Amino acid sequence: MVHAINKALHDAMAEDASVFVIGEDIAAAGGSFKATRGLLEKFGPTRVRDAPISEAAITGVAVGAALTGMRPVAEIMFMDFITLSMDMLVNQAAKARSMFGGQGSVPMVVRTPHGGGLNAGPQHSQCLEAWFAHIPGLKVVCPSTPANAYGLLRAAIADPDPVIFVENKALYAVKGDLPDTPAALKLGEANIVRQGRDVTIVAYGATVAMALAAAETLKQDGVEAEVIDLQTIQPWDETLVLDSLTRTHNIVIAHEAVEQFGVGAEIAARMADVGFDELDGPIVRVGAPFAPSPFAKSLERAYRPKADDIVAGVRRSLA
Amino acid sequence: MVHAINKALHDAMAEDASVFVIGEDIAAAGGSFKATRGLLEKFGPTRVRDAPISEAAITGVAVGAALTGMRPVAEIMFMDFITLSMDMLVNQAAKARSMFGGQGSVPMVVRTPHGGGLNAGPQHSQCLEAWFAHIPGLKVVCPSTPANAYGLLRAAIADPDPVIFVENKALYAVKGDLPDTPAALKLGEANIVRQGRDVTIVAYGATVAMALAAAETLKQDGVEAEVIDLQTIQPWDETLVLDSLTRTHNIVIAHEAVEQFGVGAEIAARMADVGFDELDGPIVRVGAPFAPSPFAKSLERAYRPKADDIVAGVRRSLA
Amino acid sequence: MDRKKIEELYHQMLLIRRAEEALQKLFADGAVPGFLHLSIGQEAVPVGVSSQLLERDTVSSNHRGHGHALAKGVGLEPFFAEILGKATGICRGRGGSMHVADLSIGMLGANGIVGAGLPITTGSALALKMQGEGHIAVVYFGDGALAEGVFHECMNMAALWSLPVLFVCENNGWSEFSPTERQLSASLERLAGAFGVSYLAVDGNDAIDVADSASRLIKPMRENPRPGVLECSTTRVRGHFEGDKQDYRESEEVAALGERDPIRKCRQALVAAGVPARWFEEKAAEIDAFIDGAVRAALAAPEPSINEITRDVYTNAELAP
Amino acid sequence: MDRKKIEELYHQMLLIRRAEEALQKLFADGAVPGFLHLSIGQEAVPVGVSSQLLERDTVSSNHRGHGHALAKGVGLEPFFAEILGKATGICRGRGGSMHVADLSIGMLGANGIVGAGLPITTGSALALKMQGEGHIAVVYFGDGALAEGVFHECMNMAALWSLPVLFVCENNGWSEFSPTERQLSASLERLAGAFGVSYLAVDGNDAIDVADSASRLIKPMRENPRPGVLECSTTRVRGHFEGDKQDYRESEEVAALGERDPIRKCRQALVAAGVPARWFEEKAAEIDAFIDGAVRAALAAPEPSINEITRDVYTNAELAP
Ligand SMILES: Cc1ncc(C[n+]2csc(CCOP(=O)(O)OP(=O)(O)O)c2C)c(N)n1
Ligand SMILES: Cc1ncc(C[n+]2csc(CCOP(=O)(O)OP(=O)(O)O)c2C)c(N)n1
Ligand SMILES: [Mg+2]
Ligand SMILES: [Mg+2]
Repeated sequence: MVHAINKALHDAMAEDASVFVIGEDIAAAGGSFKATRGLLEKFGPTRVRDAPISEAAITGVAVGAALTGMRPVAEIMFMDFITLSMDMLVNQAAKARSMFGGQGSVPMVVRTPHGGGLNAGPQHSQCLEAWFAHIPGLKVVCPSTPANAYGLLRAAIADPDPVIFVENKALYAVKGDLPDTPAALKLGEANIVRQGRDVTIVAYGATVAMALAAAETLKQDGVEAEVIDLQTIQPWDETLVLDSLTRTHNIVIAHEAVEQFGVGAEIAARMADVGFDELDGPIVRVGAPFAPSPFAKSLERAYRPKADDIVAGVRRSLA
Repeated sequence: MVHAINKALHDAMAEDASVFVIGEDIAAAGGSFKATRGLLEKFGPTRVRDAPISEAAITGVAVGAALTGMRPVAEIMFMDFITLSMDMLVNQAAKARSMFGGQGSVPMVVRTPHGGGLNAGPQHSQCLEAWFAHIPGLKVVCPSTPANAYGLLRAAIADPDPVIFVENKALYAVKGDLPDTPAALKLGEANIVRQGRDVTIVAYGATVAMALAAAETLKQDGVEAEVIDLQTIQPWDETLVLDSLTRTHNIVIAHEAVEQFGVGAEIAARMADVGFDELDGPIVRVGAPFAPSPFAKSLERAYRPKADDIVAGVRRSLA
Repeated sequence: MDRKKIEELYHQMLLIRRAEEALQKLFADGAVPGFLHLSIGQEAVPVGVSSQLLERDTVSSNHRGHGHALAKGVGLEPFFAEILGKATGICRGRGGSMHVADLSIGMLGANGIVGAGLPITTGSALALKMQGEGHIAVVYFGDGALAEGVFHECMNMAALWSLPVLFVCENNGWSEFSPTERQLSASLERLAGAFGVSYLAVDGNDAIDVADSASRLIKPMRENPRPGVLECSTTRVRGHFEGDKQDYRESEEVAALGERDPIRKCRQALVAAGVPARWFEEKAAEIDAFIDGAVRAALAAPEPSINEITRDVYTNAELAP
Repeated sequence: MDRKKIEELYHQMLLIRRAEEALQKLFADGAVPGFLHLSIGQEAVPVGVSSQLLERDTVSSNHRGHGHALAKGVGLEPFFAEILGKATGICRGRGGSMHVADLSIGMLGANGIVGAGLPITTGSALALKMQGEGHIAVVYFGDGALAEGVFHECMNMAALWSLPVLFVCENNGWSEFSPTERQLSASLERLAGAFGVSYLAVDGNDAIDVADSASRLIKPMRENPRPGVLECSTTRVRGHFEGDKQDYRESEEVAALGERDPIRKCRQALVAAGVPARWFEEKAAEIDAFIDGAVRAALAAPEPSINEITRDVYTNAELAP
């Protein structure tokens, strides 16, 4: 997937001179995950900026530049470090447009990787997207494939509002051709990646592939699962999810983040309200247990949600 | 309620010499909301410390002091400013015990006021408690009356783990006698403040009184609402809420925070799972709309949830 | 500095002073919602600095930002209307005193978060440098903000990248109810020196000095972008916010503030330059009438409609939940 | 410094060096999960500083913390077991290399967040000062951490409140793949000076110098609490983490690193003091055997049970969801 993100950055910068990238070791080194590789050579140090280890200022610089006619794309090396950027994102970027009475917009993107799989431990594996979805004014996006990573990142950069673009580390290595002229997608639209009549599985990022694998397993007991790739977490595509529920009457939501107070809670809550009459079984969520992401191989493997957990969740919902 | 918080601080400091308070203008000035009034005179500048405007360091100092045998109680003047403390709370305080294999604990409290009512605008009114409830290792508490403010703060200070103690600004002025020897409460326990058979209303902080007012209105159309004061948001008392639902079969959740991805989402999601078979109607949430807290009187008044919104929510759930 | 320029400084300061005195009265009458932080006694700083700014230069401000906004050119009526929470406010009544902004003239906003203007301005300066038209970005902040980590991060970035940022510290000796010496153990001069950023200290109550020093820092920045620090020692005459009785301040200190009144100082310079008493009377009358009209219009304006609450959360409204 | 003391410095440095060389090999063999940041070439700093510490003094560390932990006295077997992710690890395998901690000896943890050790140590120093037994708190951080805002906030607080914090900067000239000059426009000496904090610079590859300078700063701190800064210029021999090919570094630079090897330097001092070759051979053999045993035990230990995952989230387990 990282090649798609890299291409989206190349294409966006080539098309629009107001786009620039800023972050730690993103220029000369091409980024910790190589998402920004080649940008320095192509666009030079003015538009591809290695920053000091100052996450608050990096994010604030993006806010100020966005208010001054640019389209910054900042990288926060690990989502765990975005804890240092919260004022700038939540009190400044998110609110500027509304708080200033619609005078302007803050067209900026913060790209940041979340999730485990590297045994990087409790401070390098967190999935914190639910925080940003709670904040009016921020948009939150999480791709699941090279193709939608490209299309969503292009849309995020073109979007007039601040977007938190969350990239699952375990997906960076996923290969996949891109069409020669890949299209930008629309923010706010989810995608049915598998059709099914018996249960709706809502997922995003790394759990989309798990949900598809789970659907194949379930097929063997005659359960046809519909799998929805949320793509945009805020604003999320409630219409599509509700429409699917009205056909399947059961729903399971899966994400890598901690289950409690995670993104799945909002989707479940909405379906238990506007979708209540459609529900034939309990709404089941699949997520990480209530604990920090542990380091040891055995522990991290058990900690991260798996296709089997989704299968079990579906069975419980249908039971 | 502020008198109860002040008394809890006085009593905790008198009882335990390892308790100290730190924050901005909390000593000489007694705090922006006077919660720390009189502590400097009684306990001196070593234990009652006016800090520079450095929220990250204030919080980090509390973490380090807690790891070194003290029980710091830090004040973050407005919850909006806790955006500057997130690394210390989320990556350090929350994780230290688990990440170090249970070697020690981080007995600290961060007191911070949330909510509107002062026309303080978008950066001085936010309710961000849902963020902390999503983070394993943190406890989150929000009192609704002078009596439980005292008992919960004493429990938070005595607790071995980091506690985010959220005080609703609009409640500070609420009067109410305290018993001469008020008792500490147990964290993690909710409280049924009104019994009823027809619907469960879960609230915390400022919405508890609104829920009680709503219950009186509903009584007139013969609807008997049971009102639960959550008191502790993380870990929350799922057992009590579920038990109430099994008697009322309908549930409405109300908080001042933005509805989307708020605390109510988790409660709704759990009830739509473990409580599914008990539900006779949609789970309705009442919260602030998806927008920053606006400044103008007319706007803030309309923005904040009211008893009537809870009444309407209950009617919709029972319809 | 020639007399016309000084007259303009006087005019601007008096306008800000009278506007804040009007707000003070409106607050006492209960017409101003929320917190009100007045900059009475500090007018020379924004007026002196703004006299050196171009329309496309940007400024960001803090909680005590009325002077910064008016000096940059925010209209008086939308200014009052905003602070009164009216539909005709510059921010449609959604922001209030702590969020007055006018993006059309590069006023990037007052701010409720101490220190938050620093990175915003640093980013604005980066954008202006990339746009290459010789514009600069100014951030006004108080002595209290010097304790925030972003100050350090931004000084470093601005110096490292030679960004055209003017850091204007309004040092009034107080952070809320605490004197600076209980808040900060460093001097701004030595901090600026540590980053190799040029620094000037000035009597922040002398608009002419402020203007001269600002121009000494700004002129070279336009040719050859780089940061500068201007530390203005000034006087907070009122409480931290309206309603603060200032019982924590020595009465002598408060009494002595009048001595340092920037407007009086400027008037003395004008008198010395031969400006007749009549000019001052006419100026005062003109400004009072101007403010009167603006206040009256703002008071008469309607409160915002509640349908406005969820407006502008996103630019593309169709995406709002 | 007397010969016995120097022998002890040598012993500690060699122990850390061999332990990290063992980790380097284990990593190459795929036995180490996650990121591994080695401090080879930097051993003199923690060894010199720790030679001046008492058990109840506290230290906090960063991502490159193996030396800091071992020098403070973390046991070798629980150390290896942690980094290998085993049940017998000092943190039961939940933290790994970036989170080695031993609260029982005041080792408050390595840290995955650059700069995070600074406020934790400042708070630890506040606690130690309140406890009044003359203990101090040490924080080890790299030159890259100087750009984080918390550095500024903590220098200010430590100076303002006269806290017994020793700020030990391991300046190895690199932050990941970027040289310091592209990261920082200030000198630590001038920053310390701005806060009036005493500062000493030392050759961070000379354990004797480090020990002497540390003691010059620490001794007075115990009597009369106040902060100090010790800047140690040192050498990162390996990549930022294992697997980093360092293609961004001049081969000359890398080649020259051997010249500055702190262990060689210390050995020369001992030889000059008349320590015979045999002593070095015995020492090496002793340490190799010690490490061998610890590594073998750690490798043989079981992985943690998955029932451990939700353990210790709260101290009072009955509250866990
Ligand atoms: C991050 C943050 N912390 C604390 C506050 C509360 N607060 C508002 S103004 C102020 C004092 C600011 O002092 P200074 O920067 O000197 O400005 P002055 O009020 O003196 O003009 C404080 C602590 C805030 N608004 N934001
Ligand atoms: C807050 C934060 N930002 C970025 C990183 C990623 N990171 C880890 S180490 C490092 C470089 C640190 O350099 P320095 O402090 O000089 O330590 P050194 O590696 O040279 O020992 C960076 C940027 C991090 N771990 N935490
Ligand atoms: Mg001040
Ligand atoms: Mg370094």
